[in-house]
Amino acid sequence: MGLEVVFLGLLVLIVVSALGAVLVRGYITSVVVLSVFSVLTTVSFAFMHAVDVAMAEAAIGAGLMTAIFVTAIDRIRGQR
Amino acid sequence: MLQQAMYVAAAIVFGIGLYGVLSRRDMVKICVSLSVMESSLIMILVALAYRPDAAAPIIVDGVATYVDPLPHALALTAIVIGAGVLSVALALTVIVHRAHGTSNIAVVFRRGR
Amino acid sequence: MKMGHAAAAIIALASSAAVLTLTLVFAVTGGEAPQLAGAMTSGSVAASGSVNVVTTILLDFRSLDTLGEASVIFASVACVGVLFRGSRRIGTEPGLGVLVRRSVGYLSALFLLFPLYIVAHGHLSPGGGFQGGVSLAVLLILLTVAYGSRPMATAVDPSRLHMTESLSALGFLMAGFVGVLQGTSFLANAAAGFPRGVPGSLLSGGLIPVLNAIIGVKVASGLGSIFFDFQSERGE
Amino acid sequence: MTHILIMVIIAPLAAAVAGSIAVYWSERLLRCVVAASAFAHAVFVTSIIVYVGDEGSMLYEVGAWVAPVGIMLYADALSVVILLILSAAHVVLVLHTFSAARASRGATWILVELLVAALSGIVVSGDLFNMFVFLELATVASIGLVAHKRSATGAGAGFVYLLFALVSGLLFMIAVVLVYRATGVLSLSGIAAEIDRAPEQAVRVVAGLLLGSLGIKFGLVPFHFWQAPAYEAAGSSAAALMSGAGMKVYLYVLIRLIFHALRVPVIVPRIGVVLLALGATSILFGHLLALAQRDLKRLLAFSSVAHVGYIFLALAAVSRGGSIGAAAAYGAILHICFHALMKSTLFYSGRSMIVRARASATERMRGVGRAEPLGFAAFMLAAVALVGIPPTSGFYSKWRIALDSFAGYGAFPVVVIAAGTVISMLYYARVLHLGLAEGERPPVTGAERTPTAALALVALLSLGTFSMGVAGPAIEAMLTGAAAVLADPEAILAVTTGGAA
Repeated sequence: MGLEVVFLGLLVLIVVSALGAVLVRGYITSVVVLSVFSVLTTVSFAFMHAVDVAMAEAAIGAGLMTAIFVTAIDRIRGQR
Repeated sequence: MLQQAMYVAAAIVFGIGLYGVLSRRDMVKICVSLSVMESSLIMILVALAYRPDAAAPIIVDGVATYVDPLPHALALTAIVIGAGVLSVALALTVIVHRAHGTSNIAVVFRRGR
Repeated sequence: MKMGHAAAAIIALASSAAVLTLTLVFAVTGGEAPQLAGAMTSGSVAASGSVNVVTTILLDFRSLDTLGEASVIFASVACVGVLFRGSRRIGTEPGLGVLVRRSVGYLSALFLLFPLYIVAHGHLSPGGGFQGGVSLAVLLILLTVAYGSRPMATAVDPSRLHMTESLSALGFLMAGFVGVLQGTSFLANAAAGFPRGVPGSLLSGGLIPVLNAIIGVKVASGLGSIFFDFQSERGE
Repeated sequence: MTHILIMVIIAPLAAAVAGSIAVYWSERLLRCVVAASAFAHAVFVTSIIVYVGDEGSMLYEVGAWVAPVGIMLYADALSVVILLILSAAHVVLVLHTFSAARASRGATWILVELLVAALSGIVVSGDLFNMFVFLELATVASIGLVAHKRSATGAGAGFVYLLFALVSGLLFMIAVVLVYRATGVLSLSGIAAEIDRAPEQAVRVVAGLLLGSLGIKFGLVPFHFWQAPAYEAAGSSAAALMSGAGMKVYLYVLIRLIFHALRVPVIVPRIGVVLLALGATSILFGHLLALAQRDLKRLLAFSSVAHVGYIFLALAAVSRGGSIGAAAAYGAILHICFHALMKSTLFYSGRSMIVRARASATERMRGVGRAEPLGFAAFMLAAVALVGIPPTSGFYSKWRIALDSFAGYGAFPVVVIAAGTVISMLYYARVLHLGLAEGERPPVTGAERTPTAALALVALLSLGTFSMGVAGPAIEAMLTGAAAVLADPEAILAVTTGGAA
């Protein structure tokens, strides 16, 4: 039972971080919240026994895409 | 129970992402929203595969029931495809910003006309 | 695509509700668990000798999907390359302090082991070519951040990265043709005579570890070169 | 076992990979690879046509796995027609670009080959999710082609296109999830066999999602924003490939999934009215929007939307089944083939006019008919065929569609077709008027003239739009076969286990 409560709390955090990523002002903040969202979904995938998916989401969502987002934002900033 | 909760969360996340795509004007923010929307689909796929009291789909002696591995494979494929498409979207954003001096999509629409 | 926030919120709410009802309703009325899942799970070891069912699906049962997915990455690399063509210049990002560089340098050996392990054990434990390849790309990014873009660009020539990706894509196609030459099918595994090995051991799974290795190299070089393209984009 | 079916995907894919290596040495080597790929693709498609002509259908097990577990490739008389269109478009694109002799940038060829591989994959794939993967590949390749000029509008158009394509992909993916949940399989034949057990509501929702997803790809009316800027930004040859062949492949997906895999017309007969409404709005709005355009390529883009509408009208009649459906299927196939030919001709001949006028705005076309008579004549011939003036192929297929939809749905679709024809006559008449008007001739330098070889190809194409009207019996047999498959709701069900290893 305890584990289920943890999982529900995790889902709530996922929703909140998704909302944050979309609504927050500022590029970098938004991307950081997005990567937090990604990490949280990774944990939820592991909960659901989707280990392969969790691994891919961790590497791509939290790692690679964050780096590409940040670089792209850096390029946009650099033009100003 | 866990499965239903995951569906609910996925649907809400989908709605949030769609709201972002529809209401944001900044192309970077639209990319973030698209990424959120894609994640919601992965969540649905993972929830779809879930069976209570089943193990992860790696064959071990003495375990009889496993979660459905096929949606996991589909989810993996979708994640990788999503990453590829999203990086193209970001590249376009950089180019548009260089051409127009802004990443506001409304400008792109107006100039395109 | 531009609309008022209220309208956007209403549409988003409606479609969110729609997705919810769809998934929940079909979860209830969709009937018993699909038999296909059972067939795939119980058939995995017999089919290829791989213990990880998801890997078996990706690289044996539905390997054409994986070829398509690898092609999408290839297309993205080509797209980003086309978009940033002519405006690439090696950056002047300075990198981080000596202490960070040293520690990242020492740690990178450790970080290198992790992707290699994931790729090599793709048929045994969670992970595989894609996950390992992406981790490898992330390692490259980490080194770039620590050492600055100029030393990295000399160490990892972007055009050589492109070439590596193309060659590994060719490797994937050639591995597929073994099945054709053996008289069965494109991308055939056990049917083309690849040994299944002892399930659970490192040397098992026939073609699967080979494909995992190829995909690992391909994804790492492909995504890595996308990152370097972004990194060195400097305008006209 | 023959490996032709998989080779149709592998050949252009390998060409893209080999091309990306060859480009390091020389542009010429890359061109050789592309030419070899176009030739090989044509040879493979021809041998599929011959095989299917003899045997009726063709199956291939990728990785030696049979359908529900593995992915099977499948081709029948209908797929063969689409493959022929695709291969022809590929060959024409290669020939035209080579003869037009403008230095083409290497990477663009790689994207073209990837697009051809993706479209071939969509056509021969017998698996729902595999189709999705190839659809995404086609999307990424198309975006590269739209944005490759890196003009200010190009990147913006590419982003808007990508936005719509991503939404389209998401809708398709949701449909895949629902189908898997409802039937437990992903292969098209398996879905066709299991779909009866699924709740009717599920079929309705999935059909709606697929119509939405593909409607975005066609640029049907509520989703028409992306298409005109995309075609405006893309090169004319890329636009010809995307509109001439790509659009037909997406129509094929619609037919395969809605009519054959999900068998929607049998389970939800009301789909006919939906298709009719979508078709009618597309015809009217597409033509009206085309009339409002002041740019040649945008005009052609919206005209494509209208012509998807005609095909939708025919499909609406097909969904009625019986003899009406069988007759309407022939009209649909005819229009798919003729439109592919006519639209490609318009884009290629339009290119020669654009090159001469140094702009694609219609206002700048003043006097272009005198400066570039051959290209202009070819454009006008194809336009006449597309409008549907009697001796042309366009008249023949439109007439068939009008008759069949009258049989199915009364006078309403006929009125819509007539109105659409009048509007389209108006906008082509304006181009004709401007082209023949007295205008100061723009100074011509060598680079701005389209080479004679390319013009000859365009002329050949436009003559084709006429001669197709009195088509030879060989192609007639092929089209009848395709129409028979299209009208048969159990087309895929019948071949479920055939050819299993």
